[in-house]
Amino acid sequence: MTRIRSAGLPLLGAVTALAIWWAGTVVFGIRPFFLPAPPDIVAAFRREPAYLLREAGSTVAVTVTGFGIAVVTGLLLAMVLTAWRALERATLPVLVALNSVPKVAVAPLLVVWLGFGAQPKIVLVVLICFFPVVVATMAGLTSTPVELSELSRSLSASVWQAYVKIRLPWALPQMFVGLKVGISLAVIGAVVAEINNPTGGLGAVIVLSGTSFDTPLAFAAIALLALLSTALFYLVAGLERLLVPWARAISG
Amino acid sequence: MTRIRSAGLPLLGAVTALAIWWAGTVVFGIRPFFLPAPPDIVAAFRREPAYLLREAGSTVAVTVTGFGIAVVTGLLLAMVLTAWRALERATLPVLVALNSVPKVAVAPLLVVWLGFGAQPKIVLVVLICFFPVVVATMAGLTSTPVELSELSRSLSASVWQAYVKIRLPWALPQMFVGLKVGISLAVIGAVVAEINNPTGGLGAVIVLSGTSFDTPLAFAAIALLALLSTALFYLVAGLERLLVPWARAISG
Amino acid sequence: GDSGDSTENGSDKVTYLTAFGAVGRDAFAWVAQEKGYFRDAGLDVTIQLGAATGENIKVLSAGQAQFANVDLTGAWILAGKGQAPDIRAFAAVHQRTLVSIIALEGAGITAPKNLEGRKLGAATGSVNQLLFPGYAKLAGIDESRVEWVNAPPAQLPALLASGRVDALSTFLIGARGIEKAAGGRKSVVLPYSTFLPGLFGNGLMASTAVAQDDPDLVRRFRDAALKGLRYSLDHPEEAAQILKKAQPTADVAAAVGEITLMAPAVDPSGAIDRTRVADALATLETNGLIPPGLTPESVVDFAVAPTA
Amino acid sequence: MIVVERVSRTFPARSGSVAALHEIDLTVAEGEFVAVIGRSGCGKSTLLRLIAGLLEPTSGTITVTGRAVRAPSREVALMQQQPALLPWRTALGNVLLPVEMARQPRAEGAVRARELLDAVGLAGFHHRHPYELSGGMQQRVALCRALIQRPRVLLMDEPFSALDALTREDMAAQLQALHLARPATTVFVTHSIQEAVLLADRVAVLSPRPGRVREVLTIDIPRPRSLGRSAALPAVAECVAHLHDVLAESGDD
Amino acid sequence: MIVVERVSRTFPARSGSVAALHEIDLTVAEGEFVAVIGRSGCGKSTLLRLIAGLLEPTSGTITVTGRAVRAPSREVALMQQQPALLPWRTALGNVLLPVEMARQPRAEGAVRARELLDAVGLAGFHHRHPYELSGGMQQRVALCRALIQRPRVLLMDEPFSALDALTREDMAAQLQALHLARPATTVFVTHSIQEAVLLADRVAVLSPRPGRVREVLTIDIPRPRSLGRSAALPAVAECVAHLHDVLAESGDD
Ligand SMILES: Nc1ncnc2c1ncn2[C@@H]1O[C@H](COP(=O)(O)OP(=O)(O)OP(=O)(O)O)[C@@H](O)[C@H]1O
Ligand SMILES: Nc1ncnc2c1ncn2[C@@H]1O[C@H](COP(=O)(O)OP(=O)(O)OP(=O)(O)O)[C@@H](O)[C@H]1O
Ligand SMILES: [Mg+2]
Ligand SMILES: [Mg+2]
Repeated sequence: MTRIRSAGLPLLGAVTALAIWWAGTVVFGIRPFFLPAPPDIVAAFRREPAYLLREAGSTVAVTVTGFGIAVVTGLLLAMVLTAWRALERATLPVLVALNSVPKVAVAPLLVVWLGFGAQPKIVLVVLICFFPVVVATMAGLTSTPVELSELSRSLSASVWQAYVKIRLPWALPQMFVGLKVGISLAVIGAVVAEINNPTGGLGAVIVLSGTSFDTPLAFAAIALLALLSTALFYLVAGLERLLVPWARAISG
Repeated sequence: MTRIRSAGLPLLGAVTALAIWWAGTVVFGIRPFFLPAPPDIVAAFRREPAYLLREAGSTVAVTVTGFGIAVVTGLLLAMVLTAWRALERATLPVLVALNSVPKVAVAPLLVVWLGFGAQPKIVLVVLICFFPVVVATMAGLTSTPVELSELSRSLSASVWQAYVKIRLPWALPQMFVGLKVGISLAVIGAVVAEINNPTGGLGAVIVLSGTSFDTPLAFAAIALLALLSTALFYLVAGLERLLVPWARAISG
Repeated sequence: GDSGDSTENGSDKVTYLTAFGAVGRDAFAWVAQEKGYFRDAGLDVTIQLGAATGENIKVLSAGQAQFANVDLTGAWILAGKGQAPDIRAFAAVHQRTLVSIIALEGAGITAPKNLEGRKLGAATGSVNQLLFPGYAKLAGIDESRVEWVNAPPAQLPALLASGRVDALSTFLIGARGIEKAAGGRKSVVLPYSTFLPGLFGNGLMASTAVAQDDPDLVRRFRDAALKGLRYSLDHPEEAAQILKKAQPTADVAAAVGEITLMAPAVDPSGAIDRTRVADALATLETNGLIPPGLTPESVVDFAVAPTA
Repeated sequence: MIVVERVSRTFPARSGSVAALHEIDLTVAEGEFVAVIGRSGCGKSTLLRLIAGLLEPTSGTITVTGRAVRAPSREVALMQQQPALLPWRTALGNVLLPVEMARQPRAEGAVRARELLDAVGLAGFHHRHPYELSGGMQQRVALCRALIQRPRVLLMDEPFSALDALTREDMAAQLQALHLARPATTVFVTHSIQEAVLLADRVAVLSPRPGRVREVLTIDIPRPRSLGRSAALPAVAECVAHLHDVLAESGDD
Repeated sequence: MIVVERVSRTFPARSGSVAALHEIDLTVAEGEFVAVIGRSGCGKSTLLRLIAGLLEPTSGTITVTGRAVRAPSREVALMQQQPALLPWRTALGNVLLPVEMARQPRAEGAVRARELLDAVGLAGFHHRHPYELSGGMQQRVALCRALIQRPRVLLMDEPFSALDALTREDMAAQLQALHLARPATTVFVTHSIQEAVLLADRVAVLSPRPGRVREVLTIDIPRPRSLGRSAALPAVAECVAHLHDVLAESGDD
């Protein structure tokens, strides 16, 4: 019963969303050129399955690499910034300011500097999902309850020990907020990079099929992207369940 | 002394960042067309101060309106989803999937549907910053410590009371992670919308001065954007200090 | 609304989309606005900045704008795919396509043949790339030896200037701006029209609904806009200033450059001749860009086109 | 009235499930004061949470004031083992929480809340937040919160554990006075045998793992029992000694 | 050896600052066992946190084993008033935390941790997480964590407050045995006067708001004091009665 529900409910949600969309295109008589109906998209996918899957694979590679780099560097930066508050006061505003520079404006510079390979795309992914990871991890690292940080201090823990054994595990549930937001942004970042520099990936499919007015193909790519993003999100959520079971146990 | 440091450190950080940038443009002999040095940008700003400030104002208006809508609806959705877990299981995947649809692909559709006014821009801002608010608020709402949720249940609190008096206040520190990430994304969303539909705002300045090869003007707009985004971020952070002083008191 | 709403003083409210942002080639619309040509024609025009061909056509088709300046060649290739069948041109701005190869002097590109083995940048999915095989065949280039690089339009000059690509395929009127971007280096321009003389450049378009419901509105708009176009050609400097006033980001020198460079390709009467349209469609057809069967009537509304 | 019938409760866990309570029977009459004692970990808190409707029994039934317990009820007040104060509310605000939850007038509630806080020795601390209070002070705030609604049924889980000997006597005396004035059906978990004997009508002794009711001792000492003096009575000493023995027998893990 | 000299501590706060301790003097000799009693909120926990180096005195100086206290030291173990267990570690893992922090071999530590957990009656619970333990069990885990390092200085803040009477006696006996075998300089905050008298060499009484040392009573009862039997000794009764009186005088807020 619970098994059925756990698979059934998300399916129900997806089917409902598709139904609303389909009904919308029919009721309002929207042309596939503007917004294709689900069958148009399925048809487009069946026209080019191998191509779409190959490009999806390349998007995943860029996304995951960039996300991985962002998580590691973001985690380290958050640790450094929370360990030295003076440094935080000096650098966080700059970080916030840099983060707000539109990635679309940065993308051309990246291509000029790094060329047309995967590098500028990965850099863009890192830039886009770095910030939520840092903000969430910092919030988590500064939320250690007084009694635990007193425990840590009373045991004369080194800064590193305090982080690894107490502050970081405690921060994990909050950090995962950043990771979940970050993974979604990472996918978006990869697509933005691919739209800008369409040498491959689903972003390239979207922009190229868009300019050739093959809207159903563009939407097939978008649908794949949505699937992919959802899968990555739930992968992260699954990792959370695995790593912080205690968090669910002490909250209710 | 503390007063001086509290203003001095961020200033120091900003000045250092500017110095690195400037030195970079000089040492590597980068032309203003690719990456203007700070003086070029100041010159560009002094060429068109009134215009830039007016467009900044319009970006702020779009950002703040969209962010406000996203916060309110995101908060409500997070409350509904955490109150009925079955609903969460059914709708969260759809939400994740929708969130991953690249906003750059959605922006033209929004113009087609909603025209050239502020509406499509606000909608884009809402779409882009809605997700982090929802994810962070949900995480906060589900982190109520067991003893507090038992307290709430033992007092026969209604669902609404439990949320308003216990779960929501407890969630505030985590919610603010979503708000801080969200406000940064909101600015980006406004700019993406303006780049797509350059009827006004700093995004329009960036894209239009790009087409007339006036990179310093584009960077003046980007600099204003960075300032604006930082100001909004610290406004949110200030609100956090104001609303949840207790969170700092119980952590250390 | 389909054919524009009337304001209190009796003029018709319409929305017009430029071809691409706010640069010299589109200055005439602001000139018509500034000089009162629209007002005199009983029109209250809102000028919106357009994006790529496809986006402009979508906006027209959705009724969010009544008129647009669009690349006719691109639009007709789309028409050949059966997309947006409800859009018609009603005046030509550029009598021949301005698409060109632009390289920087000293890069060793002085003739089409030099492009072999080089990297060529163009706007993502642009018509320029679709036309290139035809151009290459006539110019004697081995098309397979040219490597294309897709990029957003605004990014192209930077790619050329930084040497990431060897040449661009873009509108020749952008040459001045590209030279500015390249730090003053002179450019080499190889127009497609040397080998593909029959194709049109930009033209004014409207949806069939507007053209049928209110042909008079279309004519009034057409004449006012063309009057602005003529004035721009006669007074490039003033036109550029008017543009700058309306859009502070505009660059006066580059705008003057565009207007003077496009002048030879412009007939201020906006003439769009049936036989020339048929020719253009035939060129597209022989190059495999459109399937056979597209008639001039299906892409141009001659009822509201200039009669010159 | 509380009736606990053949109630068992097992906690499932990956590393083997724990049988916290096994076939417990306990009846508390209307207005009666029953103390529960037992070794640490024998299931006292679990029993209270079952009666409060916070946990469901694995088997058996519980009725409170005639109704089977399915969910918590407004008539029952529970004072948890941890203070469980809301960190964003002052002491006064925390005490007022039940008043707000019951949508009763705040003003009246505030008068009573102030009286209660003063009575437990927190006169100067109404407007302090929990993190500014010592452990014992926090516990007293939680006590006030449990008492403010004058509940028909009062469940208290080691309410005085964080208090020093004297404050403890003080609080016990006040609790007794309140109970005599307006008897609530009370289950009082404590670690102090003396306290149990001096406050309760009956004392239930739980034996550990799984928790069972080992014995229920009726305390026949006249009230009011002034804690200072009565403590010396031979009857008290006898009860204490007896309970001590029962507890000692009742199993060392 | 611990020397506290004219130490005051004030907590600043928006709603008026609180003077927790005022010019406290206290000396604990090497290997001595001093119990501290006082009314709830009189500053006992604050005193321990000052000695542990977690708080800085507003004025006055503290030296521990000859060095002025600036920061916590590895020689000093503090058992806090709350269990403060890491929710992601099992009981055993929590007890091992100080071993890991001191980078000592885990295997040896684990042997001792298991012995300690068994000794406090948590034999079957080594691999349970804190949320699977009762309040008293959590406190015993915290006790083991404080003892595992065999510290030269041991500070304990109401270590038995969540334990029932019998377990409490048990723990006290074990603590005494440990102390006799290897005397650590100990400050032991408790709420039970009896416990203080039975465990301590000297008992310090704090008076509240601001906390001052009211009296330090030397307990001259021979060790080992078996808690069951000695409790009945007239000398014990006398000390308890005296301390009770001092405490009672020492101020009702
Ligand atoms: N959530 C839980 N998961 C697993 N086991 C639990 C849980 N809660 C309680 N237990 C187990 O149930 C038993 C009884 O716990 P309970 O808290 O009722 O004891 P208690 O009598 O209140 O002890 P104390 O006097 O120490 O507070 C213990 O062995 C404990 O380990
Ligand atoms: N962080 C703080 N901010 C403000 N006041 C505080 C703080 N910590 C303690 N106090 C105050 O200092 C006084 C002493 O507190 P302390 O915790 O030392 O008492 P205690 O003797 O341990 O009490 P208990 O027996 O209840 O644990 C109290 O009045 C308390 O309100
Ligand atoms: Mg308990
Ligand atoms: Mg204390």
